Amino acid sequence: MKKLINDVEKVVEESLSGLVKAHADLIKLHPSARAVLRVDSPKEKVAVISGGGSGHEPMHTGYVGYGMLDAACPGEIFTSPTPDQMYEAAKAVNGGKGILFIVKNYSGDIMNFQMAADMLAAEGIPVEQVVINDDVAVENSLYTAGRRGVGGTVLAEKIVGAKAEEGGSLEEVKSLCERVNANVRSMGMALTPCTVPAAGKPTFELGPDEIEIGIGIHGEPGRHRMKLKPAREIVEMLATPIVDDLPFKAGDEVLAFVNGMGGTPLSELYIVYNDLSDFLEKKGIKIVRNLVGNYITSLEMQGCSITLLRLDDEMKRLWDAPVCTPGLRWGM
Amino acid sequence: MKKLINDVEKVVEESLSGLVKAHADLIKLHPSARAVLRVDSPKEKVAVISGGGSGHEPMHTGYVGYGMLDAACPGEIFTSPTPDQMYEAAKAVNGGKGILFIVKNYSGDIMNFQMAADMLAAEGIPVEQVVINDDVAVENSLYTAGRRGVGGTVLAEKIVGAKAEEGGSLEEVKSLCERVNANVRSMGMALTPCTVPAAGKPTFELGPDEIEIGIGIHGEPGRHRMKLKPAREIVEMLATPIVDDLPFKAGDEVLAFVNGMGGTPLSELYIVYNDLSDFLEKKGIKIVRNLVGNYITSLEMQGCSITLLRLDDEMKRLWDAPVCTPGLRWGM
Amino acid sequence: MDNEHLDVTKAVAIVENIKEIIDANKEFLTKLDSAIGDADHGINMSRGFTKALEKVRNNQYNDIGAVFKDVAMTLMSTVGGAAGPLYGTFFMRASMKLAGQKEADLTLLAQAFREGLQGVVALGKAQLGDKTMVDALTPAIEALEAAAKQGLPLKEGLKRALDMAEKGMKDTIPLVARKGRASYLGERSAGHQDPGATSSYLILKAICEALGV
Amino acid sequence: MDNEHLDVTKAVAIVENIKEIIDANKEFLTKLDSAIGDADHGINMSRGFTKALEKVRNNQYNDIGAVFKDVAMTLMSTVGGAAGPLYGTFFMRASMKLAGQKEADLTLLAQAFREGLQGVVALGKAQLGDKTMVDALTPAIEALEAAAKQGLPLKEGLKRALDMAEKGMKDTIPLVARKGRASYLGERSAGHQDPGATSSYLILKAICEALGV
Ligand SMILES: Nc1ncnc2c1ncn2[C@@H]1O[C@H](COP(=O)(O)OP(=O)(O)O)[C@@H](O)[C@H]1O
Ligand SMILES: Nc1ncnc2c1ncn2[C@@H]1O[C@H](COP(=O)(O)OP(=O)(O)O)[C@@H](O)[C@H]1O
Ligand SMILES: [Mg+2]
Ligand SMILES: [Mg+2]
Ligand SMILES: [Mg+2]
Ligand SMILES: [Mg+2]
Repeated sequence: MKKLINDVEKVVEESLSGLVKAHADLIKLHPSARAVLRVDSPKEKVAVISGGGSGHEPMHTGYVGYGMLDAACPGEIFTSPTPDQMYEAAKAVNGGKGILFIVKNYSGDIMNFQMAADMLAAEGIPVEQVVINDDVAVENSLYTAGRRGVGGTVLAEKIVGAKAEEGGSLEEVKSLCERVNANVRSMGMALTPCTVPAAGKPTFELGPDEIEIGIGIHGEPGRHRMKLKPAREIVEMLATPIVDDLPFKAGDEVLAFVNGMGGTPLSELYIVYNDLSDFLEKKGIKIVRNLVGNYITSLEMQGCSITLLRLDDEMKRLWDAPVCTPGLRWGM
Repeated sequence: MKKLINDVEKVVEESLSGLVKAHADLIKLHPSARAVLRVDSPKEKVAVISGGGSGHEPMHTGYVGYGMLDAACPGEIFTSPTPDQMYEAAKAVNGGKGILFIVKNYSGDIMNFQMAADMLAAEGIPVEQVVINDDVAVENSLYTAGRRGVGGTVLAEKIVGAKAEEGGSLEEVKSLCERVNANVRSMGMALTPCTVPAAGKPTFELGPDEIEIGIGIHGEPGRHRMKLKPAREIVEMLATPIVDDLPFKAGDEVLAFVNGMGGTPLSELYIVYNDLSDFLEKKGIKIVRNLVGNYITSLEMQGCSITLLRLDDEMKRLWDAPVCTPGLRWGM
Repeated sequence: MDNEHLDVTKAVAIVENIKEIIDANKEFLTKLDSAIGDADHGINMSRGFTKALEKVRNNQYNDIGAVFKDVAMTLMSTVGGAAGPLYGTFFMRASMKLAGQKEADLTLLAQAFREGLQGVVALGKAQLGDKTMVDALTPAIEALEAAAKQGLPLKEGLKRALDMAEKGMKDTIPLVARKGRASYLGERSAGHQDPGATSSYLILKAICEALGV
Repeated sequence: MDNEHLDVTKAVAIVENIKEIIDANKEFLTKLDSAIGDADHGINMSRGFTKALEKVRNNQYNDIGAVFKDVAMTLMSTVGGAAGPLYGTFFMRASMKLAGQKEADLTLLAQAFREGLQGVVALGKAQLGDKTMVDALTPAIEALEAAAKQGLPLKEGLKRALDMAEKGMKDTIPLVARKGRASYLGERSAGHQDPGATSSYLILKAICEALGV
């Protein structure tokens, strides 16, 4: 295992330390709990909080700041954070208008956030949760823990964060988040596995010419393992189930999000975007916004995911609204 | 070789196509030459143009836009662009105040830009060139093609681009660029090699526990090959020659730039930043600006580089000035 | 010190032994989790019990419940993942039943563990056969209860529980997972032993060993 | 068709043969460049001569200079890297000497190539022994000039030039590079044959073969 780290036990801690040093104008560490907080979290807004295992950077810690998250709670690598983190973070940024937890659908995340919500509710703090589950790779979701939360989470955090920033009520912010989740679908693939530092070995093995279609962001196996294909065919394999699922229809206006898994060069992501754009054009689906880059990653994994979000006017406006976080920034 | 591509011959072309589709509000392709142009290149400003081999994305094509480059000329992967590209790009964005070429110090880049400059000068278009050569890994630069241009290039393009945007003359813009170059030093290292698509094989080999210190951005070998070390020691090995070279002194205000080679997760870059920040603090060198991320890459190579730029007030102001490009954006 | 009761000293010894055994099986659990999960179960459990033991060692206890409550709180705030809240809840609910008790016989222990299991099921909503820790815990606790009803000695009850946990653990191998990360594998999860069921078995094994079973 | 002159047909045949030989050695050149450079020399040269041949095939020529001028322009705008402007300049300068000529004898050819080499040196500033293409080109052109002075036949002059290019190419092996990317290796560049010297040798070899040497 070759990594730029000092100590497998301290990867998350030291990385967070670097993050808040580099972005001290935007974020800070909670004094006791492992949570990243906005330095300027205003009172009189709904506090939007997310969290999950580490190893997906910039998500979530990189999305704390103006117009996005008020706090993020990072767990160990690929391991859900613990309830005390979310509880303390919520107490720190609670402005009185309530707390929204944006939770990715993983058993661990769900249970840990649920416990934190219970603890906060017990103190009379209004708290709501929205579970993001946009991964169409999960078939038979009735017989599983359900669809996983993947790329749609980044889009939800941006759009919902903007709504909270402009003063939306807890009810409004929550229902917008549910609307984003209802209109977003994703699927990913891996060219290579990744290695959790504490484990020291790749989470799975792929032959030198094999790829995994439908991978989760923790290297959970996907739908099929197959021989390497040209980008165009991979795009088709990812985008077809996405489009069919919602379904996205001719005339729909979408945000197309091509995400890298961490180790994929930007140049390849733009090739994927080029192919996706051709694919959607043929179907009459209109890309009116886009995001291309490494935004929800799996350590050094090579591969990509595609996320499509059907936009309405409010979502468009909120997507365009200013955002100022370490990982996503425009308009200010 | 596992890559998200369709055709090794078309990697650059398709990636550029995706890039301009995704950022059509900022950039466009030159109608005939392989060059990325600002959509809104204003008349009445010095046109700042850079270019070089592809495979270092977002550099340079991702830095075209308001406050940075007016045009970028990408060559094939790791291969200098050809003079006709720079010539055509310059003709397209020339606003009458002259052209500045920002050139990285590589034999091929120097010669190709020189030929383009000759062609433009022959037509009476005022053109200046500044060669960036910040890589302290190159020792004995008298007996070599000289120090390579690496991370300092990104900082130069941002700062010089801002100066041109605010109306600086060709002379001013050029001399600022020289000042940036005179105050910037870099050094990089690799954990893994990278594979040029057309070659199909890694550019060099590293054992499973070996790293290369002082690597160039095309995988040119560096100063030493050694066993993997903790991030802290790697930072020391990179930062010491950087600091000693200028030299940077106690009290200096610097921009610290921790750059990923393309395949390194952001979390590791923040660990490096954390260690760099400790290292500089001990020396009394003050980080007053920073940049952490994958900004000048070598395809999917894992590794990082460190760049320090000694800032003066003008550079600080210009660094903070608004920039709006696919790869670097703030203030607008 | 009698053989029919769990007391505070033994409770602390149990925590020590769980930590030992989990550590010794850290790689094994992680390997199981890498086959059908995300390769962190051993790491998570080892981190949690290391911290739990630190906590327990630094405290003085007057009742068994307090020992398990500290274990529960520590697991909850250090394990993370799915296992953190589940084992946290298990020990928390068990500790509530044992609160104030200086010692526990087989009957009380069976009741406490039953409470713990109910907490796990309420939180995780796994049913028997979903290929989770519930598949090891359920038969084990049923065996404890049956032994208590028959008036068997504590050690005999634990021994039977351990056998049933082992059987439950092994029986997860052919199952298709329906809860947790492994469920994403669908049919591909069959043929692998569930990591959580395995850690549950190991915890019971550690309890047995600590009590000289 | 006489044997003592290069004419337009032969010039086109030369371009065809360079393309063939460079293609056949694409991997070899790239491998040499991967040892001491950035592993693209074969790719760059093959791209350039493929385009140059396309261009030349699609044109009708009345003089040799025009053939080499098209080659030069195409190399300049398709090869990139260090080799692009260098070989572009070589052929451009040579073509200027051959402009308007329907045929060239050994003397004129030697003059044209000398001009080409001077262009390469003016642009790249490499000296003999810097481990570059200059190390293959210089002795080869000196041999051409000497043969012309002695009044030797064209083929004999080319044969001697090829031998010297080969020697120059091989002599780059022990050298420490002082120009181009390889120079970054310092002492580590010794022990490897220079890719550009090798492509220069191959180009000369292709010229010889096309002329039946
Ligand atoms: N809903 C659930 N109910 C009961 N046990 C579960 C549930 N989800 C997961 N588990 C157990 O947790 C184990 C995985 O734990 P761990 O690897 O620590 O968490 P994670 O899956 O979050 O990485 C599984 O092997 C399974 O036994
Ligand atoms: N300054 C120079 N003068 C002459 N030849 C040079 C010079 N720099 C490089 N070369 C030649 O160019 C060759 C490398 O060409 P190529 O690999 O195509 O370009 P790059 O180094 O830009 O990748 C070297 O082997 C050397 O022979
Ligand atoms: Mg986990
Ligand atoms: Mg090159
Ligand atoms: Mg796990
Ligand atoms: Mg080369």
